[in-house]
Amino acid sequence: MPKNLPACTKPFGEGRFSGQVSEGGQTEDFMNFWTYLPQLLSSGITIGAIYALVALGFVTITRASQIINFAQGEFVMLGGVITFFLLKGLNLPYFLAALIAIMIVVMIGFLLQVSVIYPLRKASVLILIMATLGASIFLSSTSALVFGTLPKALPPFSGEQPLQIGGLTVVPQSIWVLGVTFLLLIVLYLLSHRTLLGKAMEATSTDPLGADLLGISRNLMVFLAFGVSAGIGAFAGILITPIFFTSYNSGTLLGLKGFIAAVLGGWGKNSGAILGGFVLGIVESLSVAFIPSGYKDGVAFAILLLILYFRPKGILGSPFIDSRRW
Amino acid sequence: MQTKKEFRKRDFFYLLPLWLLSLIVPDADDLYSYRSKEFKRREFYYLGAVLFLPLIWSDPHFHHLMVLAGIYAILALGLSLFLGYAGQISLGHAAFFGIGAYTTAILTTRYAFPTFLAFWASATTAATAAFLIGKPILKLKGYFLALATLGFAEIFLVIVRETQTLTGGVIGIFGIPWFSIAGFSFDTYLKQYYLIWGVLLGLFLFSKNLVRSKLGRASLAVAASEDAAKSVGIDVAQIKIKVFVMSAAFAGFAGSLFACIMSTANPEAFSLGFSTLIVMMVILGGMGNLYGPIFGSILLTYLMDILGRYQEWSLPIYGVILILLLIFFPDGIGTRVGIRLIYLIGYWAKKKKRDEGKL
Amino acid sequence: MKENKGMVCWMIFLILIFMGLATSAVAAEKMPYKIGANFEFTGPWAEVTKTLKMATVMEVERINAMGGVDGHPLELIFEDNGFDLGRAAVNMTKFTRDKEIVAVVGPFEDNLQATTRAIAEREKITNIIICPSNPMVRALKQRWAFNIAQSDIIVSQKLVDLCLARNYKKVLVFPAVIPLAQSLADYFKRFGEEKGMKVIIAKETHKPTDIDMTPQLIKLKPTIEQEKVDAFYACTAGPPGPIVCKNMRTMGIKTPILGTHAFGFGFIIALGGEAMEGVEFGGAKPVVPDQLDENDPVRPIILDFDKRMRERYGVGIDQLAGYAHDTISLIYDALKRCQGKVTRATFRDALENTNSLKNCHGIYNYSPTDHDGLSKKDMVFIRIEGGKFKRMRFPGFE
Amino acid sequence: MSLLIVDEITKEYDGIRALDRISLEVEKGTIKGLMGPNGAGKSTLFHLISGMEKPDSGKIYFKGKEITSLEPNEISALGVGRTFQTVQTLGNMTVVENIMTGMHLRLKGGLISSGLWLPWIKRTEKEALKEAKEILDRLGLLGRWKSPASQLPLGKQKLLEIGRAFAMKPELILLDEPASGLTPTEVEQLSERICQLKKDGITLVVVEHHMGMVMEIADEVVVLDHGKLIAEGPPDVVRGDSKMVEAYMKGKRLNNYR
Repeated sequence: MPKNLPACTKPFGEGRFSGQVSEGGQTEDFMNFWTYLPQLLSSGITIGAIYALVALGFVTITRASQIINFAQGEFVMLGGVITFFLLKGLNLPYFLAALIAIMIVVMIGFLLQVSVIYPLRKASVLILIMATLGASIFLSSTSALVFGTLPKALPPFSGEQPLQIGGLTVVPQSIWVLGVTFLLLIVLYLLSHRTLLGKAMEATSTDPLGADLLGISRNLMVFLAFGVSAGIGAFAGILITPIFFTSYNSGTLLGLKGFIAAVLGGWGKNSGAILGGFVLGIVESLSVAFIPSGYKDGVAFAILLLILYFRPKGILGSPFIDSRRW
Repeated sequence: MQTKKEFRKRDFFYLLPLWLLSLIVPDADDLYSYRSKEFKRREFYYLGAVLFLPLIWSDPHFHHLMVLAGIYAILALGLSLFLGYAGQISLGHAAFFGIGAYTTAILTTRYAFPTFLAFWASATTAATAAFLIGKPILKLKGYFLALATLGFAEIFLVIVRETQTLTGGVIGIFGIPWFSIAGFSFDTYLKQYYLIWGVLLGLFLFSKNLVRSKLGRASLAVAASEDAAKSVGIDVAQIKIKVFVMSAAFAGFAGSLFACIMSTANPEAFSLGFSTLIVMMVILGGMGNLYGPIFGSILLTYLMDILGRYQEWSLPIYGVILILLLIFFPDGIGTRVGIRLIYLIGYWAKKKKRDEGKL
Repeated sequence: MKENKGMVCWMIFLILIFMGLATSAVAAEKMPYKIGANFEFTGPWAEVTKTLKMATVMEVERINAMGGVDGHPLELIFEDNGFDLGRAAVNMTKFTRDKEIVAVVGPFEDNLQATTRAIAEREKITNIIICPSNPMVRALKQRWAFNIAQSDIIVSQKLVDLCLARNYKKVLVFPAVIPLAQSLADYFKRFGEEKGMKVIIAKETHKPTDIDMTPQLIKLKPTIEQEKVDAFYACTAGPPGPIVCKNMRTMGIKTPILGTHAFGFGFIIALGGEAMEGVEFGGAKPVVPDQLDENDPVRPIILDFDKRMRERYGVGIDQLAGYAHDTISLIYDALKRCQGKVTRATFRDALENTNSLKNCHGIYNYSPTDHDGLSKKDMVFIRIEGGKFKRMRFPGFE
Repeated sequence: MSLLIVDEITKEYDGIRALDRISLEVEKGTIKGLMGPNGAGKSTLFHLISGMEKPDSGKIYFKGKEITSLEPNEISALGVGRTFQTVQTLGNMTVVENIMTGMHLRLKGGLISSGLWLPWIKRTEKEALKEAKEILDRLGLLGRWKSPASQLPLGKQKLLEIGRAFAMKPELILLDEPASGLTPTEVEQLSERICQLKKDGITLVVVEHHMGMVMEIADEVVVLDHGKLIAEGPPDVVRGDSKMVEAYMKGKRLNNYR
């Protein structure tokens, strides 16, 4: 035997898998799975709303410039963490704290665009991916330095007591989440379809050259898009932090899930992003009923691979799918 | 006194990669020059350095770092075939690395395979996995390909964490024996150094031959323009698969060596961050030439080691450096640094002129 | 002649002064004993290592202020390993290369410890592990690696005692997918069934990154109801703990919750809010510094350390700060017992011969065969009440 | 039996008929000029022949074999080379490597064998290099055989593309606007090369706006307009055709606007 560790004599999997007890086996779970369906649905919908918001952030940027910003999840994280800091650290009122936090995160989004995306606007896809990943590393670790690495929990907007609606128990915050999400969606819809700005953004994405000829400054559009998506991200962060704790490293996974949602719904479409978000959230939480919950994170990515293989356009179809980068 | 000397030595020792860089900076058209078999003088310098440096400089820390850098370099070399030559994107190579590591770990600790056999087995397993996953996802391009490979890596991690009975779950597998060939076990850093860099040299020559052969030209053509490639009868899908499987096999080799030298395999070591690091190595070294990944990996391994001093700050600094390097050397330090610097200096000079003009 | 004599007197006087200065100067520049710290300053364990760093730095400065180890100051060298296997190993060799470093503390996380322990064994340098590695690695009985905190075995036994005291007959374990939680669950099952309890380890698991446990709990709820389990063991560490409690209370499950010793931190209560009320676990003494009984030998040490922490950093001590304090004082003690000739080997032997050393966490005893310092006596039963940690006593158990 | 037969082929892009039941035949060893204003469907026809797109109806035969549903690389494997409207030299390679890429199908060597650089690989590569240099010599590019292809001027890049297609030893080469954006002298050289290719017994189909050139080199000319075939025959016959002149002049005007 070399001077290294001697080979492990202990059999593997000793413990929780060998010592498996059959109580609460799959069959029973399955039988009373239907009784808990509403509960699962409600938690799925709550998470789905968040995924939808994150996905919206991705889509907003993509519509203005065909870039995927892998630092999107960090905006969510920053939204929650900064609000917590303002609320607990500086004792500002809730509303004000949230407002200031959103503004700060929007500023960060602008900074990101100016400092990273603009210099690399002509770079290849790979470089952009790596640059945004680097940005996300920087943002998350910096927030760990500034605000500490402990997970943060904001007080809910109204009331701690879970409501009893029929069989299922719902935290009031999740109702808040749904309501505000839909409000935000309406605003965004108006922004992108009713205002000149939104139309201009769309124009830059679909036909950059034409947009230039029309005198629309592409860089300005991308700049604004980053601000908007950062704002959406921060908003999502503030919404979820009361229910699920936000810690400095919770951004990455949320970002990926949101991205998957956007692809699932139809890449580059607001409606697609929302649909994808809810579908992903619900499927994820329902899937736990059928497979061991350890595989929960795998589910999202499995869905991703399937959708990419069988229907890259997503559920609602995508305007960009035939473009050069995809 | 003692401490002072230590200090000076250490600093010189961190300057080493820069010195190597100054040695390697190739002339601009070196990137494109007809890929011939003749070695240039520079290349013999490298070989000499690789052979004799550890002997001149018998410092365990240096050896250990170079061993690590060598392992990463094998992985990055394979990835650069896929990234730089075939022009595709993969954020999932950590998974193939992990597959290699786990194959070796399981075979050696549970079935008492000789490590040498496990070494080949790992490459085979990784290549097979690459073939199976590559068939469906390689029809994607750009962002979606990146995302799909990333998803594959995540799924791999989940599976590893969950199949306790085989992989030991999050606890992982311990006590993997040293790499040994016919009873000769590589149990010191020096021996490991020569093992790793020997393997690297072999694989390097292999890929050097490959890129100047039919297949290499075909993959370059795929990277340049798929239509043109098709128009001369190149089967694009097949070329992509071949290169992907190839790079996965490299990753398998690297993973096997990693498992043997770290004596353990656990899921945390094969996360997204690791994939990012490897891709950064390829990019920084410079895509589309084979020295790039090697120097990139040496550079980043040293960078990581230096950053260790800065405790909490190491990660933010890493992020900033990463972004700055991408902005200023988007096509690699190794390949274009000379041109880049000249350009910058020229720019500054012009700026100066302009200011004078204004005055 | 006179002036000559005077000259001689002056000369002698000056020489004496010079010698005095020289000696004092020599005393000042004795070689420091260096201690390498190989921590995860970045990555998921950053908060933990922050506490460790604060406490260790404070302790080392105190010892140096007291004149160090017979004149030799202690010096800490921190290296970040970024929760990366390769970097942890390289840091280890970096430390071994520096001849003045007598011991390396950390890394903190289980997955990195196997490698560093192997290196320590090879390079003959003491590696002090703050949180003990999982049993598979500890089973190797490595001579150069020492564990500070209670091993999973002791913690599980303590929890089993708690169950017996509370007379819980049936316990459902909900393990996290982290090495610590897994070995804890295994041992809890083993000892619990020795004591005639019924321990059910759930198939459902959760990751440290999970933000919502409702689905898992929904699948567990029928088991809880049908089996009528007496207690629910949230076998986890970090944020998932409060999340589990919150979700359970939200779903209206009233079963009493048992926690691991990793529940003994302020932020757990801060996160969980009133959902944490009534959670019980077996923790270490620094969790309840003010509730130790008067004759407890470690009470003064804890209170003093707590005071100093509050003065310096404005935060009270927790278990990790305690471990850091104990690490430094163990090293200090061992170095003192080396009587001047400190090499890595002598230091290792001195550390192995530590016996009945009073510290924050209790009384440490090492021996060449046993590198686990603490014992079950050094733990207490703790209950969360009114957002505070309350110590519980059970006659017969403690 | 003619080399290439396009039979009643139709292609629609959401409602607009790019090609409307076009059929034409290309005899072996001739040069077919394909003319017409923009949007006449010339390039579409090329895409269909080279398999980049699939027709809605109709069939294409090459050497009597139906190639309608084949993949592009399979079609070129049968011996159909082509160049592109927007020149697509492989910029990340040297000039000589571009030519050698053209020989891809004729060289042997698998992944492992070429990695280990086994003797036969060595031999084939050496021969390939020699042959590639000969081709470059004929194109007059031998002087810069080692320089990156992306650094050549446009005219030379077009020549290089033709050389790459020629290196396949195809029987049919489709030239898509070879003369666009070239100086008159370059156009002269180009038409010389093309005539040389014809002498080598290679059949060519040339899409061109540059009327003079087509009239000079082509044996037969086909004129398309809005997806319809409006004139066919030897150049001098077609030159007189009124429909063609009218359509083509319109096309030219349209050109000026673009």
